[in-house]
Amino acid sequence: MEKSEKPPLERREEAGMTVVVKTVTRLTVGLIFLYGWYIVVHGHLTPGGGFVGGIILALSFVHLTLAFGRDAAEATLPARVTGLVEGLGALLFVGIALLGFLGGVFFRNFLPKGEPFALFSAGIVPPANIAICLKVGAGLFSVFLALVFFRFDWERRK
Amino acid sequence: MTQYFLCFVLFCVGLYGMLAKRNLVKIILGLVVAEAAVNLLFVLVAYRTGAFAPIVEAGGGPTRMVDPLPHALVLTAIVIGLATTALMIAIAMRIYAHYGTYDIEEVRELKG
Amino acid sequence: MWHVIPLFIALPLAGAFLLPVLGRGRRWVSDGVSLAVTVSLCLGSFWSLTKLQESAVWVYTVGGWKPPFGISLVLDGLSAFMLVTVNLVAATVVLYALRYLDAFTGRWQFHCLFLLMVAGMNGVVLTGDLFNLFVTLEIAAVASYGLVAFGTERHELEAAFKYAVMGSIGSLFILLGLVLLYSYTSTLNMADMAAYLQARESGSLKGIVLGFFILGFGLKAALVPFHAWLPDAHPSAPAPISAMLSGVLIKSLGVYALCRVIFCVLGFTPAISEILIGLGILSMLIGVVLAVGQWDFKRLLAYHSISQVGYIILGVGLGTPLGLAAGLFHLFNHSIFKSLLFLDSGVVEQATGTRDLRRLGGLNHRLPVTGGTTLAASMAIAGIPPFNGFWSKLLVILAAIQAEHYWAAFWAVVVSVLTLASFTKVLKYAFLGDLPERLRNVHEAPVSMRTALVVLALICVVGGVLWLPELRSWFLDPAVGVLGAGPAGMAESLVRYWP
Amino acid sequence: MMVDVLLILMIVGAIIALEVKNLLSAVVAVGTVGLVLSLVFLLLQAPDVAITQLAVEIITVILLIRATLRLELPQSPLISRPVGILTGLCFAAVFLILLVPGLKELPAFGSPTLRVAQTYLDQGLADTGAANLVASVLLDYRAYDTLGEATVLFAAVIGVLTVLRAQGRKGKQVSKGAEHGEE
Repeated sequence: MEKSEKPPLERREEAGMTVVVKTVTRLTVGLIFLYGWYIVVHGHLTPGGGFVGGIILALSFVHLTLAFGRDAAEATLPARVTGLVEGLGALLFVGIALLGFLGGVFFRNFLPKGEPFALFSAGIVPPANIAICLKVGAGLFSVFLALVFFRFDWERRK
Repeated sequence: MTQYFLCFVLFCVGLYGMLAKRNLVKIILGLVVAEAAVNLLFVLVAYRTGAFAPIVEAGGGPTRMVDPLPHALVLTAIVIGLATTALMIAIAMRIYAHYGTYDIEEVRELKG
Repeated sequence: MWHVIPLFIALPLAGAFLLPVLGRGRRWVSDGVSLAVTVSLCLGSFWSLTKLQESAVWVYTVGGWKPPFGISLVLDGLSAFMLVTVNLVAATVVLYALRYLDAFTGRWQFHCLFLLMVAGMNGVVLTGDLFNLFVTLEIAAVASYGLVAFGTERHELEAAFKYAVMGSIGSLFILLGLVLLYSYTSTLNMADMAAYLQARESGSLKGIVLGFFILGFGLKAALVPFHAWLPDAHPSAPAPISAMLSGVLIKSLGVYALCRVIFCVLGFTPAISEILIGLGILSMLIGVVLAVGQWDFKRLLAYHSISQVGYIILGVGLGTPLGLAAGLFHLFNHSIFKSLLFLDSGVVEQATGTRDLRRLGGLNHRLPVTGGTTLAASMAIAGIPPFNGFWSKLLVILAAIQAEHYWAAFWAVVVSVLTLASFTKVLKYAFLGDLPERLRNVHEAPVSMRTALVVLALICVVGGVLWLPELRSWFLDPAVGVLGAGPAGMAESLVRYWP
Repeated sequence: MMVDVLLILMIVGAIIALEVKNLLSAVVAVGTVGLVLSLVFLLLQAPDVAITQLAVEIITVILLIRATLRLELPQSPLISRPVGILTGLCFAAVFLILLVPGLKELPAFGSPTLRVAQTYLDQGLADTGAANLVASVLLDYRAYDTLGEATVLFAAVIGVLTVLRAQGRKGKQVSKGAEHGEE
């Protein structure tokens, strides 16, 4: 995939927003990412789940990209990796569905249920949540990347 | 009854935005509003007076709960709405790249 | 046998999810996966037809939950019939698309979206749950929005946007009808809902829900008042996609879903019959009247799709056993010859670079196979005796006469004559006559594309045989039995289900 | 009562969003409609749906802002034809009047008939082990729905990548506005 030509040198260092935003982002991105994972992992105990967690994870990367510009985003999560993660998340979820055949029926909840309010309970619900989170997060981030870094002609000439 | 009626009014506003507006982005906004209205109708149907959220507490909390099924359906419908909206935004931006305008009438004339 | 039913959806989904991981750069991976999945689905659908002889309804509960609580996949006469139609056309279209895509970039994206569309259609056809019908319908619809805009040219993007807007409005109305039905019956399983609705006599709510569903599924099936998007979307899509759209997508998402909801859930009443017959006649007339004046080959075919769907809706709307059988028979025939016509137009467009009939001529000399298959398909759509289109149109007309709808039969004959006129124009301008100078070095399509064309053309020629008694009892009668039985037959699947 | 007030607020916000001329303020108005909707979901005891609506609203507004920001939009007033508004209004009026008798037959607001859902409430924890009953319905009772729905999002993502790729047909010059080639 050939790179779009680099913006001219004097525009380089102001890629992304001002220093104030960058320092604040350095503090908050980690928290948002952690919060996203909390929502996913506790999907079957508290409100939330694979979809919301995935979107929050995607938003943490969007936050990073808006603050530090495209190159920082490419460094942390290159476009090829998002495509791969999305495909893997999807395959994991279909895999869980097909593994249900072991338990006799398509999508059977074949894992042990565990005692009610523990973290590792409810059979296939947590792994399915994680699979969905990977897929939704990577998918939405690649949509964001494709849409935001879609240069109209006149923007390129500036 | 009035909540259902207001919800359908919101749906009509969204539908009006999709059919009568000429700007592509306004059509997408109409879609977002119409889908919000339908999702709201789902949750309105599920509401039960004096009931609580469908989460079972460890200490045996309240047992009169709201209907969980429409909530699961709304979660699905919301994400489907997001998917359609993202795709339409992508197409609209690509149309803007070709025609230089978001106005659907001009797009039709330029199409030739 | 039981595990085959969910594979109809799980297999194309797994194939589609595999492609972004493996198929990115490698051409043979995306071609191989796509061809393997569609051909195996086609064989599986024929095999499922044979299974129907053992027991009329196979209900597979996903996740092992009893029917009203979980989602159940129902394989009965109607869904097996639709499975065969969808997967047969899908397999031939993939065979055709392998070499057609040489002119396009993003090959793995095409195959990925194509497999998702097939998975969505199989999901719609097999599901026994109303909300699941909406979700799988959305899969097929969203995948087809992306495919219509596959060439990223100006007119394709504009057509794709209009198609997406009308498709979303259709889906919203289906969702509204679904909410009202859930609030009233408090269940989503079609069989449970049918039993509940039969027990209660509800006046205006059933009418409103029927109106929403006719609006929503009518938009998907491009019936006349809501057909505006089709003449733009189908011609601008790449040829294999417009073959799939006109051939099976508007039928499985629109006509099948409408029949399943009206006949099996809400119950068929004379009032509905009048509405459907009216819509059918309207679609037939307006579709063909607009088609006669067209000079763009694919746009002409798109208008004819609207008029042929009118035939199907007229046949099914009559409600009599002969009418149902004629409507479904025409649905199968139309999928075959309409997708063949669109594939031929793809060959013509790639060979000559234009779709305008006035600038074509004498292509029979340079494109013999394409010319021959187009002749077969044109004769079939126009209803010339030996071809399959003739039998199904004749049966629709006979059913209309038998049900005393003489005006409907009269308009059906008039539309058939106009269709014949329109297709003689196509043959005269495009294939017969002398070859203009600039088309001198036009070369025939590659072998794989020609085999796909010949396969569909053979079915067109031999299709009439499906009406013979023993073949009919094997292919059409189970489907007609499902529609005839209506809500009572559907409720029976609540009792017999697997695990 | 509170729900009705917020509903009217949403309707007003939606009308503003559609009628205001500047696209960016229209997008912001739709953002408020979505956030108030999230509040309404909270009032209707639906926390899962509220947090999902909030997150989806944020990402929708981000994408919409990208579509309207920094673009030279013609300042010509995009007023739609007055006759369009009139026909729209009377269609809406007819549609709503026809609807009222049907809505009366539905169970009253606040007292749903819980035939199927009652078993989800009673045996949800026992059957699936998940305390969050919505998650148990979403990922165990009706897991096939969620598979379908995750596929819809997957199809949309692949669709966006397809529509935005640089060159649709080989041999044609790079069509305008393309950013980076992708094969």
